[in-house]
Amino acid sequence: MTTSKKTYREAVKEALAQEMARDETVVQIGEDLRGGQAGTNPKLEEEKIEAFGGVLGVTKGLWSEFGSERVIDTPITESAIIGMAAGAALTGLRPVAELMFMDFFGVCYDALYNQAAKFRYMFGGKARTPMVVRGMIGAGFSAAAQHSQSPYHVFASVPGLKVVAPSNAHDAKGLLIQAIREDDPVVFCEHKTLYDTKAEVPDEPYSIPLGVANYTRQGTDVTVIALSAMVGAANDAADRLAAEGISVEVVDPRTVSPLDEEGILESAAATGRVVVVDESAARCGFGHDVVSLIATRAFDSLRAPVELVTPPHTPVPFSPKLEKAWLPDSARIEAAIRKLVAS
Amino acid sequence: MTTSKKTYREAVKEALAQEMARDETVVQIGEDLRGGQAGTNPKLEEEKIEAFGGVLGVTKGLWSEFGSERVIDTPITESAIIGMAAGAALTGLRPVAELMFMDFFGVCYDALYNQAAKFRYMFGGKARTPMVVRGMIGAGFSAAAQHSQSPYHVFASVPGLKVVAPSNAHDAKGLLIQAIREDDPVVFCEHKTLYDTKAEVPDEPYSIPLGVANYTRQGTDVTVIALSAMVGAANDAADRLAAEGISVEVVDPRTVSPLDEEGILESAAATGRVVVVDESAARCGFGHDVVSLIATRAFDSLRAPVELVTPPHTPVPFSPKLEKAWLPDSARIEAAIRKLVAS
Amino acid sequence: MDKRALLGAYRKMSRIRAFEDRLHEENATGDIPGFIHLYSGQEAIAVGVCENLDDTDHIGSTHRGHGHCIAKGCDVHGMMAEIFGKLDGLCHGKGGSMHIADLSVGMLGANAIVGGAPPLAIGAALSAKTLRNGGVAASFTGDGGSNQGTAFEAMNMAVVLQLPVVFVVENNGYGEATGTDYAVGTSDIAGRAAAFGMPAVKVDGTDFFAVHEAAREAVERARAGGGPTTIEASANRFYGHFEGDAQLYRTPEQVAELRATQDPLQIFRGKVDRRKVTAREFDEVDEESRALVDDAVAKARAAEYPPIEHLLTDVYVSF
Amino acid sequence: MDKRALLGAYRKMSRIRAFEDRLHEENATGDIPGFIHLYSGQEAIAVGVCENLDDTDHIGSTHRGHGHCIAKGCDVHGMMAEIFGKLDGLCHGKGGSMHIADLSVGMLGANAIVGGAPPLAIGAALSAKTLRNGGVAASFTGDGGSNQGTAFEAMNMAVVLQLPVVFVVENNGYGEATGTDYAVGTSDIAGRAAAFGMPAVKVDGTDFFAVHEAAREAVERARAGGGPTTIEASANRFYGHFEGDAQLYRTPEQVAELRATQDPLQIFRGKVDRRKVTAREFDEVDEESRALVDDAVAKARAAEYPPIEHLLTDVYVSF
Ligand SMILES: Cc1ncc(C[n+]2csc(CCOP(=O)(O)OP(=O)(O)O)c2C)c(N)n1
Ligand SMILES: Cc1ncc(C[n+]2csc(CCOP(=O)(O)OP(=O)(O)O)c2C)c(N)n1
Ligand SMILES: [Mg+2]
Ligand SMILES: [Mg+2]
Repeated sequence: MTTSKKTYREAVKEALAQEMARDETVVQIGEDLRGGQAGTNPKLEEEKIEAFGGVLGVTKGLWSEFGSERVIDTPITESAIIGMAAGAALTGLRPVAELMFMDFFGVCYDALYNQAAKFRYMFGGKARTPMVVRGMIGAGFSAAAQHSQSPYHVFASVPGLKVVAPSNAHDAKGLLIQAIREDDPVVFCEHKTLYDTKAEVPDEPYSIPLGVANYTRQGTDVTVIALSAMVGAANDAADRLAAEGISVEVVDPRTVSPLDEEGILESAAATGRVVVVDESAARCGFGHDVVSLIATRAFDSLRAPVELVTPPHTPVPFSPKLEKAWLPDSARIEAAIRKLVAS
Repeated sequence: MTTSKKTYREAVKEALAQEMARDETVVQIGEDLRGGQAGTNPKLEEEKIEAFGGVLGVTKGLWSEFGSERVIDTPITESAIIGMAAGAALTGLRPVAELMFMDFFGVCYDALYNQAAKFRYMFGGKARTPMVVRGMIGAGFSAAAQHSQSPYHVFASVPGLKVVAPSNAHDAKGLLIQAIREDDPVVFCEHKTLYDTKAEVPDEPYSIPLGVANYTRQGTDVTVIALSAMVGAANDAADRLAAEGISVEVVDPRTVSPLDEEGILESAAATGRVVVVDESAARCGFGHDVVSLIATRAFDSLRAPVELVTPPHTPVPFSPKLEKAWLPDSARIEAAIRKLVAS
Repeated sequence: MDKRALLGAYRKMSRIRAFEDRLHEENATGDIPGFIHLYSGQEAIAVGVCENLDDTDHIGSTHRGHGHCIAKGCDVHGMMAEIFGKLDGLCHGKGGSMHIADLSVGMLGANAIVGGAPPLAIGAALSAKTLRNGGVAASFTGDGGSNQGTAFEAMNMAVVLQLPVVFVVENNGYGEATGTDYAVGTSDIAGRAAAFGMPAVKVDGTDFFAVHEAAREAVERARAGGGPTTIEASANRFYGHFEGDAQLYRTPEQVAELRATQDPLQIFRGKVDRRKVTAREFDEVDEESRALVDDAVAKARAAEYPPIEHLLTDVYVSF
Repeated sequence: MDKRALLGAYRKMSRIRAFEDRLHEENATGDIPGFIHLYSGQEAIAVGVCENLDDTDHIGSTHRGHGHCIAKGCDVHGMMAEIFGKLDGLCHGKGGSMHIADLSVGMLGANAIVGGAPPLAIGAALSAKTLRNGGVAASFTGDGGSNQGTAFEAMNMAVVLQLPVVFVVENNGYGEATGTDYAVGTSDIAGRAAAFGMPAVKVDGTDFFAVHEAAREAVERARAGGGPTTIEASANRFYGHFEGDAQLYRTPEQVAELRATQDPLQIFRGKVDRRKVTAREFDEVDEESRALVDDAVAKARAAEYPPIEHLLTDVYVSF
């Protein structure tokens, strides 16, 4: 299998393109996935150029390859986008709907959480709703309070939804391919600050199963559980501490739901000292879920209380310095590790 | 101060009526709060009778007392209801918006979580958004998957929102009066199975501060943290165990946000054995938040891992027996307490 | 329409009526869990639309879904068992009245969220268009639901993508206890839909033939690639909003009058030439319907509740 | 309009233009955090509407909010400092371009959620109606935002409650990179609004006087208890959707042509009798505007960032 260096953005696009090529029922639905329709530049149509290709260029190239029937630009109308995807998934398509910024779930959440997520159960197992909702999460872009959130904890609390949040280009491709192949609705969270990060990524299609954590680094003193952009921050902290002989294990659950409970518990039990880092929320977030898991199921192995590192209980501020202070970073993770090691 | 036996329903209504009488800027907004407009029965208007007075009769009497300008019936249009309430709260009113079933937040969540909750912060402290969103939560009515949820964990994860979930008529009145007087947006969760429960409730207006837990029962062996309808279940279990000499403390946080962390930690530290009971979610719920709080901040006092009792990770099933099995009950709480005592 | 078709349509209407009238009685026994919203009085709408559809076509429905289910071909026994919360139910007891679904006949589920169906229906229409299988989708919404943002968004999307979908708005005069003339700012639901850029018509929803013809045109246009249509069909609900509604917003005399003059089944009978279908033949259909429902109730009552283990199944296809 | 009023209106348009043109340059330096959406080309709409409003009236805005802010009287220095993320900003650096607000002048905030404003604006209108203070609210939305369910719901609610509100839809031909004629199923936004049961007009949004007159009528009607109005105003944005947009959906020649022929400031000048306001007087206003913006940029650049402690303040009034 050949591989090449690809950005996270390219990895996502490649996953979409390869699944579309493989399966005719995969369609893309969203705003400006192509862009330029009813625009005044005739060349776009003639020369098959996407005017946008997604607001940050992630889907650029899909329309020119697969055409308007499979790359469906919509009005700005998220309730209809997600609801339409849900209805289409019930009836033979395998839609991938783009929400652009996950923060927008507030205008269309019913279609996801009360409809798509619940069909199978409410209908006694007689329905399948194979759909993916893709969107950006995360702070770090000065995009302010309504464009910087990471609400995967909200989605993960919904029975019927699966939730994925890859931390690197390699996982992004493999997990997205798997997400599209799932027969359940999946929310796929792309961290906007990761789009330009690169990794060695196989060129061929491959899939990574949901619910399998990745030990991004093995260690013996402290376990750090971190997701999405926090994985990089955790590894940075671990790098620095390694020089001092502190051995840190960094576990990336990769999927919020299903959660690889055993994978997490194993590492927690082995080190007995755990830092949980999470960008989602200071209250009722994914971090609390993981702390709770460990505290209820690995209690006897714990040598110190779990350290939970989250943003404060505030909206994401705009001003860069405040935003930087808001976001958990490798310094805070390092401090938490040091505290545990000292305890 | 005179008191009388009132149902939870009556307590809620009394709080609404007394605050409307006290403060002219308090208005009610929702669907069929009155009912009967443009209906064909002329008597209603003439004789000032509400056709509905809320779908379960909670607001009956308000329109006849305060008129159409302050008890505002709307179309079925929750995005406009919550958004309108938010805009009105910014500009001089103190609206109470009814969402009927909290499950409906999916069609209007943006107005609550991206708008109302964030104004003050995004605007640098220059705005106030004094509004209450009232609605029913909870399973137990065979209302099935879309009318039985308790999504207070979702609201509590949002900085800027306050979240209240009273467990009895007395608290319902005092907390609702306080919620209306708050200058921040408050989500007020009324458990539908509690409406007909009664308590001794003062007739005069009174308020209960948000963020103060209620020790509904003092005990020394085990602490149970329970909210809303779970408080009754916890006390039932405690009653049974008391006969065996097991002394259970039942702490009702009453408000999910702010959370009385000290009140919870104090009891947890005192008993060292804690059961957390929560109806919200099996993943990333309020229960996990409380377990995480205790595990990170009262770790050294714990004599055994915290027991977390939640529904399973499934939608709420319709069929009564399944629903009963879904809902945490006093038997499961009792079992969790026994397990802790035995440990 | 030939005799078979006439009797076929009448049979569905008759079954809906028998089903709902019987549920009204059964509900009074206290044995039916949860909320029940009855469709009696609106039968001509569901049947008038669905007689133009086949199993590869899809419909999205509402909280008041029994009529749509029967019209689309759901099994009456399975429906009744579902409403009683039994294992034999179409959803094995997990859904109940507000979530009855049968994808095998194209019924995408009753829906307890007002305005839930239109986005789902355009999704089914998108499938049909993309898979080029000639399918059509219909979305049922009430007058009250017609004010939801989801309904408006679905309409605009359907026009933009020229989806094969029919938006059926059942105007029964009320959303819960609130009159349409209050809640719909323009009282002209069809006119509002037309302004979204699609053909929209108003029909008398008590008249099967009027609905059937309007739906025929709309479905044909959709199948031919002509895009969406809205049909505003007016009829009355004979019962309260839900079982237990005291209906203070209208008088008992008014309801009696509606039952006497606006009954879609009587109107159907009145429009069919006696030489084509006799009163007796109609009566036989009604008797059959009642017998069918009797049997369904008896079996539903006797049936088992789902075993507790089912609580945990069917959340995911795989997890 | 007398000379003072004319110059007052022109001054606002001129300030918006100077502000946005300058931001375009400043953004290129890389010193402005986050996303910036410029309003140049649409000045006559914000100003034409807001010249009919005073501080007790409210407006809701969009992601493209700078023009609305200036038109409603927000302090230009405070805006600029906000956009640079500084402590002196109108929101003390916590909001940024997409959240500039100043409730003291009735500006309810730019809004990063498309379709966010209409529900908020009807809320302000409800306050005015309930408190009987004679206030009016205006909601600004784009052509793209006009397809959101929130916008439709707000319209229906405003009609039902006869709220004093004006829905201003700024049709600039695009929502991001997608043309209005694609995204709005009917290409007639005003017609769609009219079908909700309110007066709705189309105006040339490059012509201040046309907008001003339409808004005057709408605001008067609203103040007099006559309920809502929709104004669809068409104009062009001279820059990309956001700074950084390559604008592939139109050609540079087309943009140049728009700037040459559809400039609201030039059109304003052209419509004013030279004997009332001279070219020189207009030029002076433009110079003043540039000087004001120069000063605002200099001060904003020199200003402090908010101290880290501010991270935790202003989440709640009390907690
Ligand atoms: C989003 C949402 N809001 C409110 C409700 C409560 N509700 C259930 S049915 C109903 C009335 C619906 O009226 P209409 O659409 O006219 O349908 P009808 O009941 O007349 O068939 C309401 C308000 C709901 N189920 N979902
Ligand atoms: C709910 C939501 N969906 C999508 C977006 C992304 N977005 C920001 S501006 C915009 C285009 C808006 O177009 P229009 O309403 O015409 O306003 P214009 O940009 O032309 O001023 C989009 C899609 C958003 N911010 N919010
Ligand atoms: Mg109705
Ligand atoms: Mg636009």
